[in-house]
Amino acid sequence: MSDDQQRKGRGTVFVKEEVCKGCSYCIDFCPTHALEFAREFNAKGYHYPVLGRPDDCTGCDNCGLYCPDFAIYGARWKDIDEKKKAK
Amino acid sequence: MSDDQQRKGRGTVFVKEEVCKGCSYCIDFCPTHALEFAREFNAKGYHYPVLGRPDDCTGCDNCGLYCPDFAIYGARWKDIDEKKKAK
Amino acid sequence: MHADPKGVLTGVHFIDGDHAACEGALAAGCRFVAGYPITPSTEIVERFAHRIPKVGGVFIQMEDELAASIAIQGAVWGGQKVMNVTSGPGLSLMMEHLGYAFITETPCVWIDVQRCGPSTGMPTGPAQHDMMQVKWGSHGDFQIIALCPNSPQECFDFTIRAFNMAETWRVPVFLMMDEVVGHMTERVDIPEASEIEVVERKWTKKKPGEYKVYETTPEDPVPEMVKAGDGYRIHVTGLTHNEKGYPDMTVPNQERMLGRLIGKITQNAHKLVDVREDGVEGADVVVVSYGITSRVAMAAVEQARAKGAKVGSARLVIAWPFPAERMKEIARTAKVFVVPEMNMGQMVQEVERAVAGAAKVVSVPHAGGSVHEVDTILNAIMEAAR
Amino acid sequence: MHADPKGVLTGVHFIDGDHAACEGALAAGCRFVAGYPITPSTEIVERFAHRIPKVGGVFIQMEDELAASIAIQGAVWGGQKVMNVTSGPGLSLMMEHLGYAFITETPCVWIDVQRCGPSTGMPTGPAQHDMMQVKWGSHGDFQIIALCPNSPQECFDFTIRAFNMAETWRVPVFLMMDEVVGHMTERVDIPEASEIEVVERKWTKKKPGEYKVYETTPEDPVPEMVKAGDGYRIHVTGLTHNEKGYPDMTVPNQERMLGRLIGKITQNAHKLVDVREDGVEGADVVVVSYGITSRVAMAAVEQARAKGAKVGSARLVIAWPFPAERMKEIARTAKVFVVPEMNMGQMVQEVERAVAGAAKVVSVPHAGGSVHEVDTILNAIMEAAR
Amino acid sequence: MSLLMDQSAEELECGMDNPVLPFLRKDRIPHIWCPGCGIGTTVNSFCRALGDSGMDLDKIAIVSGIGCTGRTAGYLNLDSFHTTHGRAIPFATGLKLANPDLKVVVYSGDGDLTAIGGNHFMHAARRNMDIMVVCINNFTYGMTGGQVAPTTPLGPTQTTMPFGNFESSFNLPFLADACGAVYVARWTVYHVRQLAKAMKEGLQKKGFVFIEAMAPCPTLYSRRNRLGDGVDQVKYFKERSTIKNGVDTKDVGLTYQGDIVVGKFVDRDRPTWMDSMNDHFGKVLGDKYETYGAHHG
Amino acid sequence: MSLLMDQSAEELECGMDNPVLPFLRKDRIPHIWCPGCGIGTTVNSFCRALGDSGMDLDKIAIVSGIGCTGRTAGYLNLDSFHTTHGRAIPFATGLKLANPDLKVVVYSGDGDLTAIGGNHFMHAARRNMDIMVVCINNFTYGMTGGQVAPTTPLGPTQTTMPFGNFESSFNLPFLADACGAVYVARWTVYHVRQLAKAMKEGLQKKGFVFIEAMAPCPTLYSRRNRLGDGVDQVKYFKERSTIKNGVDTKDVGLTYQGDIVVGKFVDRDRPTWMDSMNDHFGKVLGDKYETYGAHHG
Amino acid sequence: MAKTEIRVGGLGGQGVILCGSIIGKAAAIHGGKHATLIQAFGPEARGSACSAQVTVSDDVIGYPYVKNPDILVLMSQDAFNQFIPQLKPGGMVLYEAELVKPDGKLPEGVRAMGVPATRFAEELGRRLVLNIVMVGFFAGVTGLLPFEAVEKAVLDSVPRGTEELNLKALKKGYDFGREQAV
Amino acid sequence: MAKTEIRVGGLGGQGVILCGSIIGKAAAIHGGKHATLIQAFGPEARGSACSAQVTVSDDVIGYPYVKNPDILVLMSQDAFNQFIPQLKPGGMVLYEAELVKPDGKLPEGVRAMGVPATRFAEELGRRLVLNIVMVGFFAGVTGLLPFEAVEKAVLDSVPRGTEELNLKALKKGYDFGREQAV
Ligand SMILES: Cc1ncc(C[n+]2csc(CCOP(=O)(O)OP(=O)(O)O)c2C)c(N)n1
Ligand SMILES: Cc1ncc(C[n+]2csc(CCOP(=O)(O)OP(=O)(O)O)c2C)c(N)n1
Ligand code: SF4
Ligand code: SF4
Ligand code: SF4
Ligand code: SF4
Repeated sequence: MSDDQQRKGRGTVFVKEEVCKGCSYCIDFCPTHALEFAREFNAKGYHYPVLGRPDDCTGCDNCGLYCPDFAIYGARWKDIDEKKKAK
Repeated sequence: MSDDQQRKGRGTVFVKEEVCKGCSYCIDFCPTHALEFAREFNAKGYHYPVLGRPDDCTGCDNCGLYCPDFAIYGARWKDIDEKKKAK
Repeated sequence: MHADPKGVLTGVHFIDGDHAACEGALAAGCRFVAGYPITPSTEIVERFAHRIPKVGGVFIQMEDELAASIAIQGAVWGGQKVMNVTSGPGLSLMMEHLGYAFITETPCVWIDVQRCGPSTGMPTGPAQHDMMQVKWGSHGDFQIIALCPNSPQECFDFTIRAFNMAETWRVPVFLMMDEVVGHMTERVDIPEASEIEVVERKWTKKKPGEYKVYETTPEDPVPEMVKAGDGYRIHVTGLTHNEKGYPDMTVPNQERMLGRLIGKITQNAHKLVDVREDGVEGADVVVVSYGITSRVAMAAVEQARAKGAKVGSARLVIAWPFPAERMKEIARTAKVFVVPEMNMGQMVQEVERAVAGAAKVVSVPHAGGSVHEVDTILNAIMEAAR
Repeated sequence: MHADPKGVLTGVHFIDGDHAACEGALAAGCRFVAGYPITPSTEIVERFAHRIPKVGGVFIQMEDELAASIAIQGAVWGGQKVMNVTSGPGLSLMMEHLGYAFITETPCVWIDVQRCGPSTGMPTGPAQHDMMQVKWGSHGDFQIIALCPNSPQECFDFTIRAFNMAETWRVPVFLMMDEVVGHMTERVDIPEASEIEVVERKWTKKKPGEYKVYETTPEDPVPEMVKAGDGYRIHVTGLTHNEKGYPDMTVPNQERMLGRLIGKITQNAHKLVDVREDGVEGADVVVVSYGITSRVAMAAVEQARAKGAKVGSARLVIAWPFPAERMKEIARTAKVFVVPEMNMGQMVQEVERAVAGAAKVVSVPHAGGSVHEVDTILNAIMEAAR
Repeated sequence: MSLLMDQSAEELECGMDNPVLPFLRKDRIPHIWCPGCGIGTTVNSFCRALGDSGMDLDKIAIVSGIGCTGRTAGYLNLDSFHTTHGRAIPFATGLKLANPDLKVVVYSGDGDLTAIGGNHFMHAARRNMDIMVVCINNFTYGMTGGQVAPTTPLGPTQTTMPFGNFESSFNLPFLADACGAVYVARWTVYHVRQLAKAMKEGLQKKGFVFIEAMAPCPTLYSRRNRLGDGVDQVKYFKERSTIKNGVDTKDVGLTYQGDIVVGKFVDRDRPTWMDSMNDHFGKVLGDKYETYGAHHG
Repeated sequence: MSLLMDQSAEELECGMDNPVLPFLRKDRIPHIWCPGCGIGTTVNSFCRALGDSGMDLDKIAIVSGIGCTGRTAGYLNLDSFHTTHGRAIPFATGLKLANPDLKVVVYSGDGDLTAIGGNHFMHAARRNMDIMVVCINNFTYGMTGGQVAPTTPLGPTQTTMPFGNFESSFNLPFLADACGAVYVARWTVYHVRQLAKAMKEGLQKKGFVFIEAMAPCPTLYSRRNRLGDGVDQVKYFKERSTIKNGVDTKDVGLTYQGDIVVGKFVDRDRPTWMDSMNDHFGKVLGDKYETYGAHHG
Repeated sequence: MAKTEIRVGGLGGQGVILCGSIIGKAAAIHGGKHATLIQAFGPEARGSACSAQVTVSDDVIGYPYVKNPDILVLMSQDAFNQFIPQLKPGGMVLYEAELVKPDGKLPEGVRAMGVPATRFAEELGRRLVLNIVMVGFFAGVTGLLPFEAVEKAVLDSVPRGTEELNLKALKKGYDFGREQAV
Repeated sequence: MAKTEIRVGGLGGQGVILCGSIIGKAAAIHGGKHATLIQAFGPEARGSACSAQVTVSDDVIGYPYVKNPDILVLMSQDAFNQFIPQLKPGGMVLYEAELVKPDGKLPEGVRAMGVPATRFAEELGRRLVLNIVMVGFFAGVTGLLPFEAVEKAVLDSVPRGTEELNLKALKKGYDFGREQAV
C-alpha cells in the first residue's frame, strides 16, 4: 500500500492470492469481520480473501495466525511505517 | 503309604524326588514346618524335601501350591482313604 | 468343494484390481482379515471391512503390521481362512511373521500391492520391487509361493487360487500385485459360487488321541489340521519342533523338519510352476515378464513381430517357485532372454541362474514409478534379435 | 585418521567373537548403540553397556528392534558413529529401517550373529541363514556390504573395517557373524590406537549456503555429510528425493537417485570384493565358503589334498557385493565348485549365476544347529574330484 | 517310556496323583525353569484356577510369546501357542475373534508383554479385547540372560545396566487401567491362593483382564543383586506386601525391594470389542446382520 | 525461479514479509495439505513458538513420521527428518542422545504416534526422554484416505469403519500422563495463541513434553461425516471447548462432536533419561566418569 | 480393431476418476465393449492434479496406457496445459468452459468444445455433479456409447438417494453436447 | 604340531565355561600357545547341560571343534555319560569325585582321576570356586601349562576382591593333582 493510498482502519492485510486455498479461516475468525471472499478465482480455482471492510481492520494478524497456508497476514499501519522507515 | 504305616499327622506328602530342584519353597512355606531337606542328592544334584516331622503335617497341600516344579503335593489322610476306596 | 455363495458377488463388475482381489478372497472363503492401511493396498481391506458384516466374518484394523500379520495366524488356528494385505514398508515389518507362518505351516494368503521403493520412495508409484523380498526377507531358510496377476480379473481369479494353494501346501502364498494392477479398472466376471472351486482346509479325521499336529507320511508331506477348541490340545511353536509340535532342538530333528518344510515346495515345484507362453517355439528372443509388465511387454513383442523379429513371450504367472526347468528347456532353442521388470533386476537373476550360460540374458530394469515405455522393451528385443 | 585411544583396549585378550566385535566397534569410534537383547548377539551390547561410560558415549536399551534400528540412525545424524546388533528374529524386524538407512545414506554398521532359523528355530544353534536376507530383505531395491569373519580376531578387525566402509560408502555394512564365531574364544590382539586406521565421516567443508545434502559429482558418487545442529538446516526423507534432500517424486528423479545409490556398490564392486584364496590356481575343485564354515572347509580341503585331490579354497571375506567376476575367472580352470554353507543353499546360488554353466556347482547344505562334519565336505570334494 | 511325572507305586496304591497334572503336558516335565524360579509356581496357581473355574478345558487356549515365561504354553495341556517375541496378544486377538467359543489366555513375561509387546498390550486393552493376560513380572529378561526390562526398578544391576539401573520403570496396573482394562490385579508368588483366585475370576470375566504376578528370577535378578535365592525373594514378597483391593492404580508403583501393594485394583464392565461390533452392526444393518459368533457356544 | 512465497511488490515497498517465513522452507510452499486442513494452522502456531522462544534455530531439530502431518518436517526451515511410519520418537531419541545440544521436536499425526508408534510413545515417556512431541489429532488417518484411528471417537464413519466406528479410542493426555510425561497439554486449531504458547513452553521445558493439537481433516473426516468443512470443525472446537488447566487427565476423554476439555494438564519435573544417566554414573563411577554431553553447549 | 483412447484431467475433488470410471463402465458393462481405466495420482496423494486414462475397444486391451488420446476431457487449466500436447492429431477436446481457457493454444485440426459444467451443476443444486455433466456432454458429443449404457453406468455408480439429481445432470450435459455436436 | 583337545562338561551354574576359558587363556595369553574355546549350550538356554571344548596347540588352530578329546574334565554324571564315548583311546579323565561315579564305565587304557572339588571348595568357604579347583587339578595332573600361566589366567578372570580365595582354590586343586599325577 503506497503512502498515498487511503488508510481506513488501524491496519491492513497482505494476501498471497495464489497460495490461498479458500478455506475461509481468516474470514470466519477475523474479530472485526473485515475480510470477505474475492469474487475471482485464483489459478487453482479458489476464492481468496480481500479486505472488504478496510475500516474495520485493526491489523491484529488474527488472520495470519489462523491461515493454514501462510497466505495472509495482518499488520498495523504503525508497524508498517516503522518497517518502511527502517528500510 | 500303606495302611499299616504309622499315621502321625492329619496328612502326608507325596514327593517326586527326581523332579525336585531343591528350591526350598515347600520347606519354607509349610505352615507347620513339617518338611526338611533330605541329606541325599537326586540325580541332578539337588536335595529334595522329606517329611521330617510327620506329626506336624496337616495335608494342607501348601507345599503343593508353592512347588514350581510340581514335585510335591500334600493330602489329608481322610481324602487319601476316600481315593483308595474309590479305586 | 464349491465356494460358499454368501461370499460370492456373482455378476459383471467394472472394478479395480484391489477390489477384485477382495472379492476373490471372499469367494475363496476368507472370513477374517486383520489389516493396517497402506497405499496402494488399502482399498482391499476397505472393501473387506464394508462387505464382511453381511457375509459373516470379521475385519479388524490393528495397531500396526506386526500385529496384523500375526493376528491372522491366530485366526487360522481359530479355524478361519485369512489374508494379509500390505505394501512394501508394511511388508518389511511382517518379515518375522512370514517365517512364523512358514515354520508353523499356517495356511495364509499375503497380498503385496507393490509400490515404488526403497523405503517410503514413491508411495503412489508402481514397482515390482519386492519379488526377492518375499523369497528371502525373513531370517532363516523358508519357501513361499507367489502369483503375479496382470489384470483385475486375474486379481480375482488368482486370489482364489492363492487361497487354494495355501490350504493345499500350508505355506504362505503371495499375490504379487503392483500399484497399476491394483488401481486399474476393468471388467471382472464373477461366476456363480457353484462354478468356483475352493480347496477346503485339510481337516483331520483322526481322533484326539491319534492325531499329531505335524505328522506326515512319505507320500504326503503336508500335515492335517485341526483348530483350537476341538479337543486336540495341540501345541504350536516357532521353535524347531517334532511331529507332536513340541520343541525338539537337535540337529537331526532340525534337518528332518526343515527338510520337509522346504521340500514341500522344492520337490513339488513341477506341480506348481505356471508359465504362459506365446510363440516361444522357434523364437530367437524370448521375453520373460510378469505382472503388469507382461502387458507392456506383449505390446513390445507384437511390435517386434511386426518388424519381423522372431520373438516369444513367457509370462511368469507363478514367480515362486521359479520355473527353472522350463527356462532351461527354452534356452535350448532361444538365443536371448529379455527380462523387463519394474526393478533394478530381480527375477532376471533367476533366469540367468537357470539358463546357466546356455543363452544370453538381457535385463531391462526400471527404477519404478511407472511402467516401462513400450519402446524401451522393443529396443531391447530388436537389439537382442540382431 | 587413527583411532581415538580412548576406545582402544590395546593388549592381548582371550575373548569371544561377540566381545571382540564390541572392541572393534569402540576402536572404530562407535559411541552410540541402541540395542535390544537377542541370543546369540547380546554379549556385544552387554559389553558395550559396560565399556561405554568410561569411553564417553551412550548405550540405551530400546523397547524393541524397530526402535533400536532407527534410533541409531537418528544418532548418526546427530553426529555419532553407531552400530546395530541383533540376530535373525530381530533382524527381520529391522528390515524397514535397513531400507531407510540405504535411501538416506546413513552410514551404519549392522552386526547379525546368525542363529538357526527359520522363526525362533534353535536360538542357541549356529547357522548362516540370513545371507540372502541382508541382501534382499527390505522392500525396494537396495545394496549393502557384508563381511564374514571366522574368528574373534577377525570379529575385531572386520568390525573396524565395516565402520570404515560404512563411512566411505554410506551404505549399511553388515558383519555376518554366526553363533559359533560369536561364542568362540581365542586370542585377540588389539594394537595401539596409532596403528588402527579409522575412516572419518566425510564431513563437508562447504558453508551452509553452498551445501546440498545429497549433492555428488560424477567422480564421486558419495555425498558429503553434516550433522544436525551445525546450521545447515538439512532435510532428510525416505521419500524419493533430490540433491537438496527434498521429496521429488518423478520417474526421472527416481531413476537418477536410485541409479546413483545402487551404482555406489555395483559400479565399485571391484574395489569392494575380497576373496581369500588358497591353492586355487590349478585346482580341479574349488571350495567356496565363508564365516566359520571356512574353517571347517579348510580342514576338509587339507584332508582332500592329503588324499591327492587338487583342491583349492576360495573364502568369501566379503560376501556382498558378491565376487562374481572372480568366480567367472576361476571357472575357466576349475571344474567343480563345492559350496558348503550352514543353510539350505544361499550363496551357492550366486556362485551358480556367476559361473553360468562354465563349471559344475555343488551345494553342500546344512539345516543349521551345528557346523558341518568335516567328512561331509570332504566327501563332496572327493566326489567332485572324481 | 515312563515319564518322571508318572504315578509312583505309592501313588498308584492310594489312587493319588498330583492335582495339577490334568492341566499339564506330563511328557514335557521337568520343565526348563531354574531351581527356585517363580514361573512354575504361577503355573501351579493357574492349574488350580483352571480346575476351580469348572470350565471346559477344550475351550481354553493359551498363547505365549518368547521368554522363560513364554515357555508356559508348551507345558499346559490346553490348545497352546508359543508365538513370537512380543506378539502373543495380537495372535490371541485373531484366535479369539476367529473362534469366539474360546477363552483365550495370554501368559508371558514382562519384557515380552510390555517392552517389545507394549503396543499390542495398550491397544488390546483399549479395544477391550476379550482375553486374559497374565504377566509374570520378574523384573528382568530371563531367557536372554538378565538384561534391564521396562519393569526393572531403579537400582539393581542388570547386564545392560551393569552399574545399576537408572531408568524409570512402568507401573503396570496403572498402565493397564489407563488403557482400559476391565480387571486389573497384582499378586506375587507368595500369594498362591489369591493368585489362583484372581486367575479364576479372570477366566470367568469378559473383556481385557490383566493380572500381574511378581515372581523371583533367582538366576539373573536375585543372586546377581545379592538378594539370595528364589525363596528369599518370595519371603521379601511376603514381608513387604500389603493387600489393598480397589486402591487407585496410580499408587501401586514398585520400587527396589520396597513395599508392594497387591490386590484386585479394578473390576468394572464395558462391552468387549466383539460385543460392540455385534451391537453396532445389529443397530445399523438391522436384520441383514447376522450376529457374529452366535452359532458358537 | 521466483517462488510463490517471495515478497510481492507491495511487501517489498513496505519492507514487510509474513512473520512466519523465517521458519519455513519457502521453496517448498504451497504445501500439500488440503484446503481447510488444520495441520497448516498448527505449523503456523509452531512458527510463532519458535520465534517467541528466542532459541537458536540452528539448535532445534524436527522429526516426523509418515502421514499428512508427517510432511511437516519438510516445510520447516530447521534440521528436519522425515522418517518412517511410527518411528519418529526413537529416531528423535537417537538424535537427541547423540547430540545433546539439540532441542528435538517430534511432530506427527495421531495414527503415526499412537497406533503404529504407540510403543515408542509409551517408553519415551517412561524414560522421560528429553523431546517435545506434538501430536496433530485429526481423528483419522489422513494420508491413506481416512481409515479409523485409535483416536476416532465412537460414531463417525471411516473407510475401515464403513458403518460408523464402534471401537473405543484413547484419551491421549491420560495415556501420556500415565506413562510419565512431564508436560501434557491439549489445544485445538481454534486456540492458536494458546497452542503457540504451549509449544513455546514445551520448547523450553526439559523432559518428555506432549502436546495434543486437535485439527480438522475436512477431506476425510468432516465432510465424510457431514460435519461441513474445516472451518466448521474449527467453529465446533470454539463452541464446545472449555479450558481447564491442571484438571485430572483421566477426565479429558473425547467424544464425537461432544465437549472438549483443553488446557495445560500436567507440568511437573523429574530427571530426564540422560540426566539420570549422568547423575548415576557420576555417583557410581566417580571421577572416572566424564559427564556425557558436558562438552556440548 | 476400433479403439478409442480418452484422457480425463482435472483437480482432486472434481470427480475426475469417477467421470472416467462411468465412461469405462458404460462401455465395458452396458456397452458390450472392452474398457480399461487407469488412475493417475500426482506424486502427492493429496491436493494435486489428478487424471484418468480410459481405453475403450472392441477387442481385449493389452497395453492399458493412453499415450496419445483421441479425446481429452479437461476440467482445469493445468490439465489442459499438460495434456493438450499429447492429443492425437485431429483429436477432440471437451472442456469445462469456465475453468479452462484454450486461448489459441489448440493444435490445428482439433475439435474443441466447452461446457459450463460447474454452472450447470450449480444450477441443478450441487456443484459436485459437475463430473456427471461432463460425462453427459462426452456422451452427447462423441456418440461413442449409447445413452442408455451411460445412464445405467451412472445409476450403478452414484450414492443411493442421488440418482435423480445425477440423471438430471447427465441429461443436461448430454443435451448440451448433442446441440454442439451438430 | 602338538595339539591337545579338551572337553569340560557339567551343569549350568558350575562354572564349566569359565573353567575352559581359564585353561584356554592360560595357554593363549600366558602360555605362548594357540587356544580355541567353544561353548556348547544345550538346546535350552536354561537349566540344562553345558560344556566347553578347548583346543590347545602349538600352531594356528583351524577347525575348532573337539570331536575326540584327549582330556575330559567332568563335573556331572550326565556329562560323564555323554562324553566318555568320545574320549580318545588312551585319553585322560578328570572328574569331580563326589558328583561323578565312573562305576566301571571307563574304556580300557584310560587314565581317570577324581578330585572332591566341591568339598574342597566348601572347605575354602565358597562352593562356587569348585571350577577353579578343577582348573588347578587339571594343571597339576596334566602339566600341560606352567602353573604361573594358569595363575595369571585365574587372576585375569575372577571378580575383583575374590582373587585370594580363588588362588587358594587353584593351589588346592593343583597340589592335589600333583600328588595324584605321581
Ligand atoms: C524379535 C526378538 N527379539 C528378541 C528376542 C530375544 N528374547 C527372547 S526372550 C526375551 C526377553 C524375555 O524377557 P521376559 O519377557 O521378561 O520373560 P522372562 O524370560 O523373564 O520370563 C528376549 C529379548 C527374540 N526372541 N525375538
Ligand atoms: C509401515 C507403514 N505402514 C503403513 C503406512 C501407510 N501410512 C502412511 S501415513 C499413515 C497414517 C497417517 O495417519 P496419521 O498419523 O493420523 O496422520 P495424518 O495423515 O492424519 O496426519 C499410514 C497408515 C506406511 N507409510 N508405512
Ligand atoms: S486462511 Fe489462508 S488459505 Fe484460508 S482463505 Fe484465508 S488466506 Fe486463504
Ligand atoms: S518346592 Fe518343589 S522343587 Fe522346591 S524343594 Fe520343594 S519339592 Fe523341590
Ligand atoms: S532365568 Fe530366571 S526367569 Fe528364567 S527360568 Fe531361570 S530363574 Fe526363571
Ligand atoms: S487428508 Fe486431511 S489431514 Fe491430510 S492434508 Fe487433507 S485435510 Fe489435511
